[in-house]
Amino acid sequence: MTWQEMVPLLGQATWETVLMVVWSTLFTVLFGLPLGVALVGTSRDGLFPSRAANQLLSLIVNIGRSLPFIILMIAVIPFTRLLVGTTIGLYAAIVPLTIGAVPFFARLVEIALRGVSPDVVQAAHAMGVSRLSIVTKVLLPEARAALVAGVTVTVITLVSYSAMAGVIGAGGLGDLAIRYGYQRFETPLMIATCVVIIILVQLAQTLGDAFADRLAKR
Amino acid sequence: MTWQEMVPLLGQATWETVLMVVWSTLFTVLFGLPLGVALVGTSRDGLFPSRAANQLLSLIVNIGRSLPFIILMIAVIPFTRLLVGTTIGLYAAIVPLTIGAVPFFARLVEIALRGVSPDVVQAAHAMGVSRLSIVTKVLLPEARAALVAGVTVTVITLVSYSAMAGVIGAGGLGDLAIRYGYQRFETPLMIATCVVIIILVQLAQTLGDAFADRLAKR
Amino acid sequence: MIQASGLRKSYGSTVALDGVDLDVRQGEIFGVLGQSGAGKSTLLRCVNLLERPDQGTVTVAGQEMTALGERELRAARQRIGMIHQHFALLSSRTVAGNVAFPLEVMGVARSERAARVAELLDLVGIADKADAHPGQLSGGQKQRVGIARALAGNPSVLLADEATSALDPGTTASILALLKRLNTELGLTILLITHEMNVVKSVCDSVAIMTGGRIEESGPIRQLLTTPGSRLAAELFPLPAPARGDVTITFTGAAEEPVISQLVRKFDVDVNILGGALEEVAGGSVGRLRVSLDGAESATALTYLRERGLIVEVAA
Amino acid sequence: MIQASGLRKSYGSTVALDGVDLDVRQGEIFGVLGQSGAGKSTLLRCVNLLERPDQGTVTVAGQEMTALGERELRAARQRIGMIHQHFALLSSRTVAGNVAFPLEVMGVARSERAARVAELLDLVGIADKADAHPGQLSGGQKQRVGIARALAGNPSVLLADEATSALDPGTTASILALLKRLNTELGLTILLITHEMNVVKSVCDSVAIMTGGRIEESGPIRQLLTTPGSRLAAELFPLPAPARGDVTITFTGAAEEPVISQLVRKFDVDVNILGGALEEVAGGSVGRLRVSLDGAESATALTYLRERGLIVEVAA
Amino acid sequence: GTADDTLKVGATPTPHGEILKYISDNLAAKEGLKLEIVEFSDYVPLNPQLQEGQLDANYFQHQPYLGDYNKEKGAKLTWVESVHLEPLGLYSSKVKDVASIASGASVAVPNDATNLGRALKLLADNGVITLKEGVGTAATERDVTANPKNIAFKPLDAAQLPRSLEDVDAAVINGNYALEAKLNPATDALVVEKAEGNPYANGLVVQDGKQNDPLVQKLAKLLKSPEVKKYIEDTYKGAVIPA
Ligand SMILES: Nc1ncnc2c1ncn2[C@@H]1O[C@H](COP(=O)(O)OP(=O)(O)OP(=O)(O)O)[C@@H](O)[C@H]1O
Ligand SMILES: Nc1ncnc2c1ncn2[C@@H]1O[C@H](COP(=O)(O)OP(=O)(O)OP(=O)(O)O)[C@@H](O)[C@H]1O
Ligand SMILES: [Mg+2]
Ligand SMILES: [Mg+2]
Repeated sequence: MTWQEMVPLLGQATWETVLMVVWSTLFTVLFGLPLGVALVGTSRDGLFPSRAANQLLSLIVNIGRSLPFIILMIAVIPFTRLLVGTTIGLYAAIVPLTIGAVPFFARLVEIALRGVSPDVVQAAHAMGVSRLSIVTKVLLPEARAALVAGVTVTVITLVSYSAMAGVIGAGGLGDLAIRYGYQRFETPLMIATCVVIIILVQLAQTLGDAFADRLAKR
Repeated sequence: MTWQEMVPLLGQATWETVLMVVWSTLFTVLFGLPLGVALVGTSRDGLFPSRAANQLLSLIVNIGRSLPFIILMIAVIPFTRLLVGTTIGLYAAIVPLTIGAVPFFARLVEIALRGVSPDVVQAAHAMGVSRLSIVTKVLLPEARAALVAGVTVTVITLVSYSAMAGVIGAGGLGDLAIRYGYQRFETPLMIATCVVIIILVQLAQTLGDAFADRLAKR
Repeated sequence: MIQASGLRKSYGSTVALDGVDLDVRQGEIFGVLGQSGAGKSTLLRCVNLLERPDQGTVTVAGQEMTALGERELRAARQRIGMIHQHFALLSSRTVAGNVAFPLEVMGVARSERAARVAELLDLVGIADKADAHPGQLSGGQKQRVGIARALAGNPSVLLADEATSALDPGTTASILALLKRLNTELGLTILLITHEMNVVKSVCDSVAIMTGGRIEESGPIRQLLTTPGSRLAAELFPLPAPARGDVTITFTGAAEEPVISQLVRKFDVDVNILGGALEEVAGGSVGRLRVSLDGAESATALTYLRERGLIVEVAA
Repeated sequence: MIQASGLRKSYGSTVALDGVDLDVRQGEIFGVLGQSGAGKSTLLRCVNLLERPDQGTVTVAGQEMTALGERELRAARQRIGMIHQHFALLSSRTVAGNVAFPLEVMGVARSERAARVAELLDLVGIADKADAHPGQLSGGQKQRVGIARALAGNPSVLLADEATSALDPGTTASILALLKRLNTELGLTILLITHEMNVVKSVCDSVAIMTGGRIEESGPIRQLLTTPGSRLAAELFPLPAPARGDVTITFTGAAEEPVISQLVRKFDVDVNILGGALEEVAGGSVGRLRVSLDGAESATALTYLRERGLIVEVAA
Repeated sequence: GTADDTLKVGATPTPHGEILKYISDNLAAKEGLKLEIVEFSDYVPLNPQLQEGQLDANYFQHQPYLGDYNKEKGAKLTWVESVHLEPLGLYSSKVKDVASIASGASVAVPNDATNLGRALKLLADNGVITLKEGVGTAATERDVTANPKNIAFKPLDAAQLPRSLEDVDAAVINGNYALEAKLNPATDALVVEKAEGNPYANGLVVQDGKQNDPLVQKLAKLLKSPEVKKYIEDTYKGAVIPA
């Protein structure tokens, strides 16, 4: 394959990956944040302790985390159709990507929130702050540097997951690498694709780090 | 497929998954822990600050994290052959699984170590503790609850990754679910397999949580 | 204002509170003294139910805290300011943001908040650090942020856990003056833990000493001072160990005349002041002096002093 | 033992140290006083180079710390104990494990370590908490673990940042006695920051007062006490604001006789003690009394006192 | 379809996608046909997608697979036209002919549902093993009734097979993957599937009732056209053969 042939393929795939990752990151944060908060909140020393709820949430998260992504993708097809109206293509891929990444991000949120000093939470209790406000005004702001780091880690995970979205015809860089590089033995294109992936990811990491750094300065 | 046929398939696959996950978790921790320490250590306010080293490590980690796992698997084939003598089967799968999980775990180690209070590290400096001892005697022990949580998250990630090891003939539960359930539409076997996966994972989570809890009690 | 009765609290096998009764009256400044580990912080934290006592009840401003639902408890806590022993500042907020926090929670409007925060930071003397983050503050500066935050919501009760322990005497004095002013002008009731006798002497109306989870002695200061053998008196006015025959004179604020010089003038006795201190406490000149009396009429002199209302103890 | 010269340190636009010179002699206990934010902690942290000064040099035990390589710096730090303002205990270790930590680092054998740890915990009075984790301790208990840890390695220099601020007077006294004993028996040099005048009075040989990153006044205590107008004297022996004509008498430890009674006996004058304190400081009986003199021979009496070596100031 | 003259066809990339693209670029316009090609890197969703009407047609499977699918899922998908065969071949870098395969040898086979049964059948047809009567395409390792050479089967991802040649004694490889890996089915294979009477030809499939749709018929005609035949022969050099 010549460069002239590669460039449009790469361009197209890059755009697809960016679209998939940006959208699914957005939704992942939207749903994963509350889920992570709920995981911490329902734990034994949390704000809303409930053993039953905690174990249920943990089960759901683990199901999402451990099932092979391909199985997950198929399992959520009816749901995807309901939401997007189709089960193939880029936008249909956002649904399983989000569903796959939400439990992952939720665990990272959990780890981040556990890092918040219990002293500060207690001080908020002493002020008569409601439990919801403790979440929004204490836990999340105090953990924000770790949360941003978690988003970065998730973005990169989504780039990796998005490779598998080729299964439902969503395209993207990972799919390009698999179809050409792996299945067609087009090593130069595979390498080129991987380089683009790495550049994208480094970009995301640099942005994320810079942002987390700014927040971490106390 | 009847139950009589399913049970031996499931038993075999469970054993394969357990083998793969246990071995690759072991190696992942072995290599990921130092890598994570190096990531934190070389950062700006770390113990061995070095911008160049930090960026290099971060690049390596991100490459490992973002490349589609299948691509990673074939990219490391020569290396696998060198180590295991073959590139197919269960033991050959441990190499790419480990290589895929090490950067992931390293990031979790990084997040865990960043949670250690800088006061304590300073106190160790004041005692004239060497930087290596600060790592082994202060950072790692202080972060141990978060580290154990990180290992749990990694184990579960490895269960999910191991599904893809079917590509190189390693077997396992994920592969069973994909080959029978997904490719042959044998829904009952797929469901049974997923249930076994979830049970395994919940077991790992419960053990991990209990252990982390014991460590977190201060 | 604050009543506690029969409070018990254990952590595993450690009994932190072992049956504590407490009565802090409205508008009073009540000091809690006691050895490290005596249960002072635990007691304080039981008042606003940060720690739920195993047994016993706590009533604040007529509300039985131990019986409140979550909602009312929150409302009650908003009227109780607390200064934490380890500051517990939000590291994600600036100094000003920390002080504004309780106001935000109470729904105070933004502009009003800013004005109140500026005023408070000024009162505790860290207006110049308004935009700094807690990590950039010295120990005493952090403590002052904690004080400002506790006062922000105009509480009617203030719980202070070693609120001035990280402050130098000058800053301590100005903070105490502030607390005293809020106490007299606005009737703020204060329950404070302290190890500093100066703090007790300069602001407290009443005081309790805790030992091993129990209150050993408590009451209005001047009353405790006049109680012979009181541990509080010994704590407040420490004296060197007496030699045999040394005399300890406790001034309770009653005798304003020059007693010592009258003693020397009236009797054949030499008075040598060995140590001690006299101070303004709770409105009267109070203190203890250790003296040695030398001369023929020593015994008569002592009787004279006792007649003047002073407490005189002779070391055996 | 510790020399610092020309130390400067800024954090952004905040100048924490603004040219500090310090000379702590071998075997001395040196106190640093000063307002919150004056730069005391920063100074202390510059001594063992936890904070590298922007300018200036620090020498400890003849070694220029600022010039050492990492290896030597570590070795030097092992001979310097430090008590941190915020304790900085390892939450993953028990109390005993925390105290054992510096010993482990120095390579002390396990059995020896256990014995030493037990001894230290006993000395600071928390032997019963040996197996507790820091999160289960009260503030003062944490501080005592920090003290035990700082002393574990038998350091030759001790840096103490408000080491007794969270301790009650009784515990403080026993810790100070411990430090004093180590000082006299083993020649331990101690640089300590404190806000408590009692601490200065009971253990310090020399003292410095910091303001705004500079040392305002420093020297041996007894010398500072005899310096009229000394801020230190005023800090150590605070007196009520004088009325016109009130007399302040400073005892420097020279006059051991019963001066006040001799005054009354010798002159036609009534002495009323308004306030003040007399204590054993740095070995002599020292203090300040505020008195009012009444009578015909007041002026003569003052001259008499001055002749006896006392410092007499009359408020105008 | 989205517009009146457009067919949405799902396909796996090689050679199906490439053949469709050749038609779309060179032949379709003349027939008044527009193709929207949706490539799937994994073939499994293609039938469900067709069944749900997300696709107008698909082109990736052979008739036995279609039969199994219709049976498993109770679906009504219909075969329109056979297009090409990707003959499986047995390759080895260790031995020169089937007979030399040693006892206890390892043989890599595709691990996916369609190809595993075919690979086993290839081995059975060449006398290496015996399969249970009438298992058809669904045969797995468990259906092997006689294995005189005691061969160890290594099921791998189809695309992985050429890469495994160094690690096994022989591998059954799909024609297209062999070609991509620079193996020539005509010269390098020990044995190859025969084209005649082979049920495994890949072809065009639509929902039942759509087989007579004019657009579908147009596509079917183009797939069987001499131009396409020539394209296949020139491009795939024996790894893919017109059916
Ligand atoms: N990391 C930092 N970043 C910015 N400013 C700092 C930092 N550390 C200290 N400062 C500032 O430097 C000044 C001196 O601080 P230092 O901690 O030495 O005071 P201190 O005398 O110990 O006070 P305290 O008695 O309150 O503990 C303070 O104004 C403080 O705000
Ligand atoms: N979370 C806990 N777990 C176990 N024991 C605890 C806990 N909190 C406090 N204690 C124990 O309870 C006792 C009382 O603690 P408390 O903090 O009330 O003491 P305190 O009087 O405030 O002491 P200090 O003056 O040192 O702050 C101590 O012996 C302490 O070790
Ligand atoms: Mg306390
Ligand atoms: Mg300080």
